[in-house]
Amino acid sequence: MTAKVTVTATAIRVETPLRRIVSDFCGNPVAVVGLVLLGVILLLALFAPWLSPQNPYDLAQLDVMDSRLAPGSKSPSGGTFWLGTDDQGRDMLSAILYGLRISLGVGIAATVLALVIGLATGLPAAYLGGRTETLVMRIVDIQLSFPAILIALILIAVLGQGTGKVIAALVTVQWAYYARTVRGAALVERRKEYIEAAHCLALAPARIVFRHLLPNCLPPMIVVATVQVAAAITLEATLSFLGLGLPITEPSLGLLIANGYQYLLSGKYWISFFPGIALLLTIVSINLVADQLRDVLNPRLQR
Amino acid sequence: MSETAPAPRAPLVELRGISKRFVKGLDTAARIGNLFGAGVAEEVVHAVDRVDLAVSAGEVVGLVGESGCGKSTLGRLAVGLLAPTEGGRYWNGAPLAGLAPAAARLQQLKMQMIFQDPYASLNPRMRVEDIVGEAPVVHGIVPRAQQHEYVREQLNRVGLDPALMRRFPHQFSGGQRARIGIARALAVRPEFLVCDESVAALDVSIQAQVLNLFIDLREALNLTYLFISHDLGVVRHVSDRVVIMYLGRVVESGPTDDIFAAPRHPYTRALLAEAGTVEPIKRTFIPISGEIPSPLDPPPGCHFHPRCGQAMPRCRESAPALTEIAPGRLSACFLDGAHA
Amino acid sequence: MLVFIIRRSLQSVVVLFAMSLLVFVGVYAIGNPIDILINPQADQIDRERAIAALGLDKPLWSQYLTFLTGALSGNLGRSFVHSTPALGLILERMPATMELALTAMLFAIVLGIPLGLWAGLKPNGIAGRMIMTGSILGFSLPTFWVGLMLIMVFSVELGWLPSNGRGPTVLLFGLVPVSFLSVEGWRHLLMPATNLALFNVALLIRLTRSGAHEALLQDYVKFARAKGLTNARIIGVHVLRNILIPVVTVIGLQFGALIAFAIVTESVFAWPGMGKLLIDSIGVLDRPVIVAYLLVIVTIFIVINLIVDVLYSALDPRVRLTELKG
Amino acid sequence: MSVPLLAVDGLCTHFFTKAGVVKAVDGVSFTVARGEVLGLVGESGSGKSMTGYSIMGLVDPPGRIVSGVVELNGRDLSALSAEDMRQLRGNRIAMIFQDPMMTLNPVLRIDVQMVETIRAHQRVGRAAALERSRAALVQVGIPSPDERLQAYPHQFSGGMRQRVAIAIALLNNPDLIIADEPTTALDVTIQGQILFEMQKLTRETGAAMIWITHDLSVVAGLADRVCVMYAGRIVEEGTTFDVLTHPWHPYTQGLLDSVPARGARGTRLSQIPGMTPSVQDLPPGCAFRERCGYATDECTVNPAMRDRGVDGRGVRCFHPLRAGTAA
Repeated sequence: MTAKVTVTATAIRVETPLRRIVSDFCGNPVAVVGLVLLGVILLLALFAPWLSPQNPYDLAQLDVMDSRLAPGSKSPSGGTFWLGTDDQGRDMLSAILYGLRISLGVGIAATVLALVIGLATGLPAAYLGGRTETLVMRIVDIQLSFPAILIALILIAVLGQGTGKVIAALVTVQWAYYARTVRGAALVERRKEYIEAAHCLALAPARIVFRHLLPNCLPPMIVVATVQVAAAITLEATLSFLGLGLPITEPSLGLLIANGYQYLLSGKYWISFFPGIALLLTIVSINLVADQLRDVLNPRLQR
Repeated sequence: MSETAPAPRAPLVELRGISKRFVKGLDTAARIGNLFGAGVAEEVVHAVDRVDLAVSAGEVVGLVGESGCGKSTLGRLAVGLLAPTEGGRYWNGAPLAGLAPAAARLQQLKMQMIFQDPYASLNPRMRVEDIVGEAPVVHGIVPRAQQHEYVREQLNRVGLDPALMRRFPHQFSGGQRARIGIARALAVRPEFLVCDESVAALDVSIQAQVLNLFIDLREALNLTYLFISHDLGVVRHVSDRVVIMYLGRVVESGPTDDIFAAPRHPYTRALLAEAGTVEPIKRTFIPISGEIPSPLDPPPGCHFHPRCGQAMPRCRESAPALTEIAPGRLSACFLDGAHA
Repeated sequence: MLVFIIRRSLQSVVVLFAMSLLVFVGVYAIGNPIDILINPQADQIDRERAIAALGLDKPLWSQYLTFLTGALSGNLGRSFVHSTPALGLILERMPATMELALTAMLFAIVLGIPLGLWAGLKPNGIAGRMIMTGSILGFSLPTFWVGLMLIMVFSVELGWLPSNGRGPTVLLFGLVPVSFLSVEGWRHLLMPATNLALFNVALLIRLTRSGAHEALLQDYVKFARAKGLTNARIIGVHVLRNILIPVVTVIGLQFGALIAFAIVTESVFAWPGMGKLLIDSIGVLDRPVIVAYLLVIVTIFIVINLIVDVLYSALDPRVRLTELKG
Repeated sequence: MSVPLLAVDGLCTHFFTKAGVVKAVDGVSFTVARGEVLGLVGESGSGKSMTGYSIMGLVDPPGRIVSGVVELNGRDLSALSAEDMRQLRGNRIAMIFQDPMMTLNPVLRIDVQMVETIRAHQRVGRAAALERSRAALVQVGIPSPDERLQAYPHQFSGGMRQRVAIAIALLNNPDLIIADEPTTALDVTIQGQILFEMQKLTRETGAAMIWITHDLSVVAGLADRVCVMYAGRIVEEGTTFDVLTHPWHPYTQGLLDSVPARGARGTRLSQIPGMTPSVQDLPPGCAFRERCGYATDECTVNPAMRDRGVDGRGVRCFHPLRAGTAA
C-alpha cells in the first residue's frame, strides 16, 4: 500500500469511557462526599440486623416502661438509647436502621421495575416509530401531566394498602419518565451516522438495538434512575406518612415519622426528628450523586 | 435512458427513475381544521425527483450540489439506506428489489457508505477493534478467532497504527476517525463506495491525506465511487464524471474535464463561477441572484428559472428534460439545441 | 390558530375521557361498587333501593353511561359523611387550597428566579455554589417532615406561629373567603405556604440557573456583547427573554403539582382545603368525595395545561408562527 | 508611515484549564491599515478565531490575555476600562460570527436587535435609530426592509440572517470589522453573494476588515494581505499575491499544495504528513517541525519572525523556501 501516514501511539494508557466518567466524577468533592455517604447508608441498611442494638420488632425485647425516653437515656438492660425510644419503648436507632432497609428496598425495587418497563416500551417506540410510538407517547404524556403523588394516591385508594401495592403504585408513577427519556435519547442516537453505518453493514436489527443503540441511550437513563430512586423513597415516605403507604408491620422511615407526629406538640421531637434526618441524608446523598452524574454523563460535555 | 455512450455491459450500479418524497401528513386536528377552512396542506418534500444515475465499474462519479439539492438522499438511495418512493436500483443490470433476505444481506455488503461527521459516524462506546471487526465476524467473512489479525490488516491499509485498536473513538483526531470509518466500510470487502461529504469536516491538510487515501484505495482494490460533495475543487480532483443536482433534479452531467472546461447549464456555470481558486487574483465577486428555494415549495417548471439570467417564459411552465447534447453529456435546459 | 385550538381541545377531551374511564374502572369495576357507593350503615331495604336507583344491576357500559351523564351534569353523588353533594363539598374547600398554592407559587417565583439567575451568571462564585448546594437540599427535603420541623420550631419551641388551621378569613369580592387580607390570616398562611414552596424554589433555582448558563454559551449572547450592549441589557433582555420560555412553562405546570402536593401540607398543618378533605375521605372511605375530587382536579389540570400552551406560544415566536400557520 | 488603524504586538491569550495551560494565541503581531482587508488564515485550533476575540476583548474564562498590546488608532485597548471597551465594541470595531443561524437572538425581533445596537452607543431617538436600521438593511441588499424589520430571525434563510448580522455590524460605521468565517456555513452561491456585499461595503464605507478563514480560496480573491497561523503563531505574512504565489514557510507551501487544483485529476495530492498538533502540550521550538521536511536540530528553538521589511513580508522559519528553493 502506498498511503502510509501511520500515526504512532503517543499515549499507552487506554482511556475507557468508564474510567473517564470515574475520574470526572471525582472532580467534585461535594459529589464524592455524597457518594461516600450513600455507600455508608447502603451498608447500614444492608447490615441493619447485625448493627442494631436491638431487634425493634421482637416484642420480647421491648418494654413499655422504656417508652418515649429522650436521646441518651440508659436502658434498664444496660444499653444506651442514643436516639431515644418511641411510644412502644423501641430503640429509635434500631428502628431507623430497619426503616432505612425497608425504604431503600421499596425504592430500589420500584426503580428497577419501572426502568425495565420504561426501556421495554420506550426503546421499541423510538425504533419502530409510527402508531406504536404515537400510542406509547400519548400514554406517557398524559401520565406525566399529572403529579406523581396524585396518581399514587388514586392507585392506593383503589388498590388498597400493602407493600406490593405501594411498589406497583410507584412503578406506575415512574415508568413513564424512563420511557420518555429513553425514547428521547434513542431518537437522537438513531439519526446519527454510526447507526446508519450499522444498517449499511447489514447487521441484524436486534443487534443494532442492543449493541449500538441501547448502550448510547443508557447515560441519561442512569441519571434519571438515580433521581427517581430518591423520588420513589420520598413518595413512599409521604404515602406512609399519610397513612396510605406501607402497613404497620413494615415500618419504613415515613411511618416512623408519622408515628412521632402526635408527640411532637408535647416537645418529644426525637421520634419524628431522627427518622427524618435519616431520610434526608439518604435523599441528599442520592441527589448529590445524581447531580454530578448529570454533568459527567452530559453528551454535550463529552467528545 | 442511458447516460454513457453505448456500453458493452451494464453499469455496476444503476438507479432508474428514482424518487424520494418525504411526506409530513396531517393529524386529526389539522383535518378537522380543514373542514372549517384552515387550509392546511400536507408537507411534501421531493428530495429526489425522478433521477437516473449509472455508475460503471471502476468509475468515480462526482455528485455536486448545494444544501437541500437531494444529493445526500440520492447517495442513501443508492446504497440502500433509504427505500425509494418510486423507481428501481440495479446491480450489474439485475434489479435489487425483491431479493431474498440472505441474498439481500450479501448484496448490501457490496455497497458501503463513508460518512461525513467523523464524530457521529463512530459508535462512541465501542473500541476500534469492534467497530471495524464486528461486521466481518457477524457475516462470517473472518472467524472470530482471527478478528484481531484481520482488523490489524484493515487498519494498516488505511494508514492507522494497529496498536491503537483497543482505543475508543474519542481518543482520535478527526482525520484518524475518518480513516477508521473507511476501514470499517472496507472490512466487508465492498465493490462500491458512496462517499457522502467524507472530507468536508476535515482541515485542508488532513483533507488532502484522506483524498489521497481514496485515490490509493481505488487503484489497489478496484473500487467504484459515488463521490458526493459541495466542494467543486475536490470533486474535480477525484471524479471521472460529474453529475450536478439542483432541488432534487439532475441539471447536467458529463465527463469532468468537459464540464469544467465548458459548462452548459446556467446553474452549472454559476456554480463554477463561484468556485474558489487559490490563485491570488483580486477578483470582484459576481453573485448569482436570489436564494435557494425551499424544497418544500419548489418553483414550477425549471427549478432554477427564478435565479436564471436567461430564463424564458416557457421555463416557468415546464421543466426541460435531461437530454444528450454531446456524447456522454447531458443537460436539462431549453437553451440547448435539442429542445429548440 | 384554529388547528392549534382544535388540537388542544381534542387532547383535553381525550384526557378527560381517559381519566373518567380510569376513575370509573377504579371505583366501580375493581372494587365492589355496592360497598363503595352505598353507605355501609344502610339497612337491607335501603341497599336494594339504592342498587336499583344507581343502576348497579345493569351491564357495565350502561353503568358507565349513567356515571358519565351524572358527571357531566355536575352530579357526582352525595358524601356519606357530610350528606351533602360531593361536588359542592369540594368547591367549598377549593379557595383555601388555591390560596395556599398561589401564595406558595409567589414565594417560589420571588425567591427562585433571582437566586437561580445569580447562580447561573456566577457559577463559580461562593454565593453561586452555595445557592446550588442549597437547592439540592431544597430538592431533597421531604415536604411533610419539613412541615413537622417548622411546627416544632415556630409553634412548639418559639410559639410564634399557629400550627394549624386557616385562621380568620375575610371575604374577597364578597364571596371568596381568604386569609391573606388579615395579619392573623398571614400568620396562619406563612408556614404552610413556605413549606409547600420549598420544592418549587429549588426547582426554579435549578431551571433558571441552567437556562442562564445555557444562554450565556450561545452565540447570540456573544454577538450581543460584540455589539457593545451593556451587561444589564444582555442579561435583562437577551438572556431573560430566552429563559422565560421554559420558566413560565414550568411555573404553569408546577402550579398543578402544587395543588396536588397541597394534600401533604394541608394534612400536616390541618389546612381546611381540598387535599385535607381528600385524605379524610380516603380514611373513612367516602368514595363519592374521592371521585369528585379527582374529576375536579383533572379539569383544573386541563385548564392549566391549556393556559400554559397559550402562554408558551405567546412567548416563543418560533412556536407561535409554525402553530399559527399549521 | 502614519499610525496604523490596528496594531497587535506580542499578543498571548492562554487558557488555564485543569489539564494545563493552552496557549491558544502565542505571541501574535500584525497591523491593519485603514481600509485594508487582512486575511487571517489557519486550520482549526490555530488560534485565528481567538485572535479575533482577543482584539474585541471577548475572551471568556478560563481564557485570559496574558501579554501583548492591541492598539486601535494608537490607543492601547488593554488600558481601557470595561465600560470604555464596551463603548468601543460594536461601535469602532464590529464582529460577525460564523453561524448565522445562532448569532441572532431567536426571541427578539430584528428591529429590536438593530435599534439596541445604535442606542448602546449613540444618544438618538427610537425613530431615528429605526430609520438608520432600515437604511443598513437596504445597504446589505435585503428586499422589503420595512417588513423584514418586524420579523423574527427564524423567518430568514441562513444567507439573509448573515446579511442582517452584517447590517448590524455596519450600524455605527465601524473603523474595523472582524469577520470570523462568516461564509463557511453557507452554500457556494450564497457565499458568493455575501463576499460580493462585503467587498462592496468595505469599498463604500472605507472600513478595514480582518477576515478569519480556513479557506485559502476566499482569501485569494478578497484580501489585500494575508497572515498564516499555525498552532497559535503567525508563521508567515505578506501581500496575498506574494504569499500565495511564492510561499516562504513550508507549512504555507504544504497548505497550498493540499488544495485540489486544476489538472492532475485523479492523482495524489502532495500532502502534509501527520496531524494538526494540539496546542495543549506543544513541544518547544517550531510547532511545525514534526511535519516538516526541512526540519533540522536548529528548529527545536522557536524561530523569530524574519524579514519584516518590504511590503510587511515575514516568515517564522529557519529554512524559508526563498525563490529557487521552493519545491
